[in-house]
Amino acid sequence: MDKTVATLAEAVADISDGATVMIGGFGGSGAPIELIHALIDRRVKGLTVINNNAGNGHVGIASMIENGLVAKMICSFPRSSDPVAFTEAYKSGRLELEVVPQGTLAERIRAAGAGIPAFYTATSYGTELAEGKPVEEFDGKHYVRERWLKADFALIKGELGDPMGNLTYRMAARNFNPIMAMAATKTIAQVSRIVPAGGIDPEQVISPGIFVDTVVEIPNPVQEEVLFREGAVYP
Amino acid sequence: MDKTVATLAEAVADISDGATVMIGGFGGSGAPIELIHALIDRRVKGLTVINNNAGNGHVGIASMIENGLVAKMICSFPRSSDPVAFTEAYKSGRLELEVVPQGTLAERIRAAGAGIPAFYTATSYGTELAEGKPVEEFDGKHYVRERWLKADFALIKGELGDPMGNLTYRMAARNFNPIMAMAATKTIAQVSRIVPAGGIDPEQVISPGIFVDTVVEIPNPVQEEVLFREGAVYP
Amino acid sequence: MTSFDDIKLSNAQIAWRAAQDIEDGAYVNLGIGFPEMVAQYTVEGRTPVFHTENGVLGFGPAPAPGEEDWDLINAGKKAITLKPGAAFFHHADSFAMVRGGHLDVAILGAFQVAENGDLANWSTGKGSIPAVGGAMDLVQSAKRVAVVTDHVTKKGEPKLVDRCSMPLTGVACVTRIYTSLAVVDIEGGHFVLREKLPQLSFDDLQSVTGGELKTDGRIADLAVPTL
Amino acid sequence: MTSFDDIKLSNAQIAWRAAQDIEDGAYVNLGIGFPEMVAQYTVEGRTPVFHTENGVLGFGPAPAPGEEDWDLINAGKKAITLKPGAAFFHHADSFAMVRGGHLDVAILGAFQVAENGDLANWSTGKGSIPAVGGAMDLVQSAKRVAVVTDHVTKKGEPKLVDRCSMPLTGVACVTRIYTSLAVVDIEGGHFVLREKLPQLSFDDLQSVTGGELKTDGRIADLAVPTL
Repeated sequence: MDKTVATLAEAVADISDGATVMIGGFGGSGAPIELIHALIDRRVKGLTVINNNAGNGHVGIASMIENGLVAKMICSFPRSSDPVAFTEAYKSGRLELEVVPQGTLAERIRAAGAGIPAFYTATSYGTELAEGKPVEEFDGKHYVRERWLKADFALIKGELGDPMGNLTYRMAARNFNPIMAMAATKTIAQVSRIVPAGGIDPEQVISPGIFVDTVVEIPNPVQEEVLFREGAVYP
Repeated sequence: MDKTVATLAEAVADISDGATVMIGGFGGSGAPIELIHALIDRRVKGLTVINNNAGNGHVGIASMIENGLVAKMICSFPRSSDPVAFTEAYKSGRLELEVVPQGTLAERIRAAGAGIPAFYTATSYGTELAEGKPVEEFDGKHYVRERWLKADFALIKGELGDPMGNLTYRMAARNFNPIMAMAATKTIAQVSRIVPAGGIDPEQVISPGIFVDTVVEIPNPVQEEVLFREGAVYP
Repeated sequence: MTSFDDIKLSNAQIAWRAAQDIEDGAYVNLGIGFPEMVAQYTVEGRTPVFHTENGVLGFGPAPAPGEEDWDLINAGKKAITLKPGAAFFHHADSFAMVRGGHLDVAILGAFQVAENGDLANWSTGKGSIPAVGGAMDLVQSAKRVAVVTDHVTKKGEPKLVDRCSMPLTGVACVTRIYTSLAVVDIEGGHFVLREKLPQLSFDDLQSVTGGELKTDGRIADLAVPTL
Repeated sequence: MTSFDDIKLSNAQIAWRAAQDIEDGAYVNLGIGFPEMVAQYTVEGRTPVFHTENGVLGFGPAPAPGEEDWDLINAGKKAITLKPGAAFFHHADSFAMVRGGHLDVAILGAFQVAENGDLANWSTGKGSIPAVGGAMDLVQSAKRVAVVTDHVTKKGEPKLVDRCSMPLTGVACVTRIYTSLAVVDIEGGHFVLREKLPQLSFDDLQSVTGGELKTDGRIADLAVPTL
């Protein structure tokens, strides 16, 4: 079994117009910036993008929005230190927004990966984000029913990867990456280093390979936060 | 912060008659046998015990049943190579049984830990284990609604532990232990070794300390399977 | 009614036949007992990845006697070994793999399989001690659910039936049955005979099958090596 | 209506007061911005454990400038450090901690808090870009939900109100409010004044509070150090 591919272009080659794409990361940490930029190079359109945020500055998801790839964002927090790309597209009506509480977003993604079409949560009960959703009482407390959230593709960032697709992550860059890996039809991971099968201690695998379809090695990946602070613009 | 205690007796001192107790392990692997035996020493009664199985031979959970501690078992698979303790108690009517599909059992426990009072699963749809449960159709497929499963106590077995309650596990002995840790009001862990805070790499913590209340060190714990093969009887 | 005991395949041979359909790189869960034998007949050059409910992906065969580590077992509580690239995970993650539809194949045993794909394999009904394990999870969610079984019970009664009389494990879930006499698919609510032992006539096979066997015209010989 | 700008506590002083109520060993989530300051005033001898939504338990203060690692940040995207015994986990596990009721205390900012405990802190209403983050998760599930806030808005309007006019973050969730003028509990659907700046009369405080302030007879002085 060998899930590795040699180039970023190969890694994202299947993603086409109108796809739903989960993108790992929380702000810049864990954002698969090289995969995102490779996707921008393909100039696909009409994507639904699922991420905690909605981009910062003019790189990564912000650049996807500026370059017209994104029709809809599903996120918890579209604000950032420089949200101009999102804000302009949203205010002009070019970009649809679905705001989801962060924990509900995480749980909807995990539910998709775990075969749970719907679950109940106390989060958002009594708020406008629960409008139109079924409410049920359990043990005297009210809960809102939420649906799973699936994607055609997940672009994620790991630290180590092996040919079986097993992954580790680096510190808080883990965040949404492992659960998005579970929830997409095809999961594409960039990793800092590919090791042989057995090169990751089975105790330390965070994403077992069953959740990962493609692995591409990007040694010394750039950090979105650093690009942003340099004022970088992509492409 | 120091969640360690010196003795098994201290570790289980709060567990009293009628408590609901989750016990980690799958068969013998990951079974906190020293904690179980310490609980037997307390001679509490009327427990509801949640475990994948229902004991083997005359040690561990089988011994709890033989010694009259258990009023109800919630498990997926009460068969074992020597299920005599369970079988006799069940057939005599002294022991109530709730059989839950293994994945539903795991998910109900995880749901309790994650604040999800109910969720839908395809598992058991159309079977007698779904009788009386609400059924709903999502995207053309039928699902059964299941409730969370909480406990007063969880007895679990880890490999390394620290004073903050962070835990690692050993190979497939992980199984139900981390999710039971999340689902109980008080989680009591036996570990092979207590290390200082910081002695477990933050990347390798499997159960973060927030889920663990008490840690007791049992160097060289006995393996239930070995006890069973020796024909051991407790007490 | 005969059970064709003299010509029927051994369990090893049934397992061998089932193994031929497991693709390279497939993620596979094998039920406790007889289905576990399928792993022994993995086709040369293919590397399926075996999953066990208790939290291991990528395990290998049993260790040599005396080498067992009882923290490293499969769902049948038998000692196993690890292959390179294995991973451990907890039970909720393990069943996320199962229930999230990530397994390519689950192969289970059966008491009865009905022509609509219903499976009964967990409880013989009232009086017995019920024990379901992970079967109900596997049958509802694996991409392909297959059964390995004797074609008839020890008493010679059909195990392929028009409707299960025993408590169900799952509804309309099985798509292929590897028996001691035949390979039968379930399509559109019918048994479709794909392969049969060449010594048997179609009528012979129908006589020990509880539902109607259909064909789409091509019935191959069920040919397996001596094992 | 006066805002008592000349005597009111600074944000640091409000944070200090909130920190006094955090018990040793408590698991605590502090909202982005002002609430984060509470960590700076941790009471000597107590070691609360701080949780951040993005998957870290047991983090410490910001590193020295230039020492940032941008894979190690908090929910506000600020660089942090680790304390011994820290742990990383993914987002679903992180919110299992939140939503499963494992956090002892969540401290958030507020636009408005109502006397029934309703909180509005995520959206100013139509026209603004909505951004909720983890606030709705935290307020419904932490064992204790507290607010740190100025007692009134910049325009001098009450932030403690009889009923929130802005979109809710959660219903009946807040139990204590640390303001620039007072400490107010929410009990039985009412504001109960616990502490106030000694320079203020009860009527002064009521005049800048949008709901009725009740007392149970004992009102302590809100005493904080110069910071």
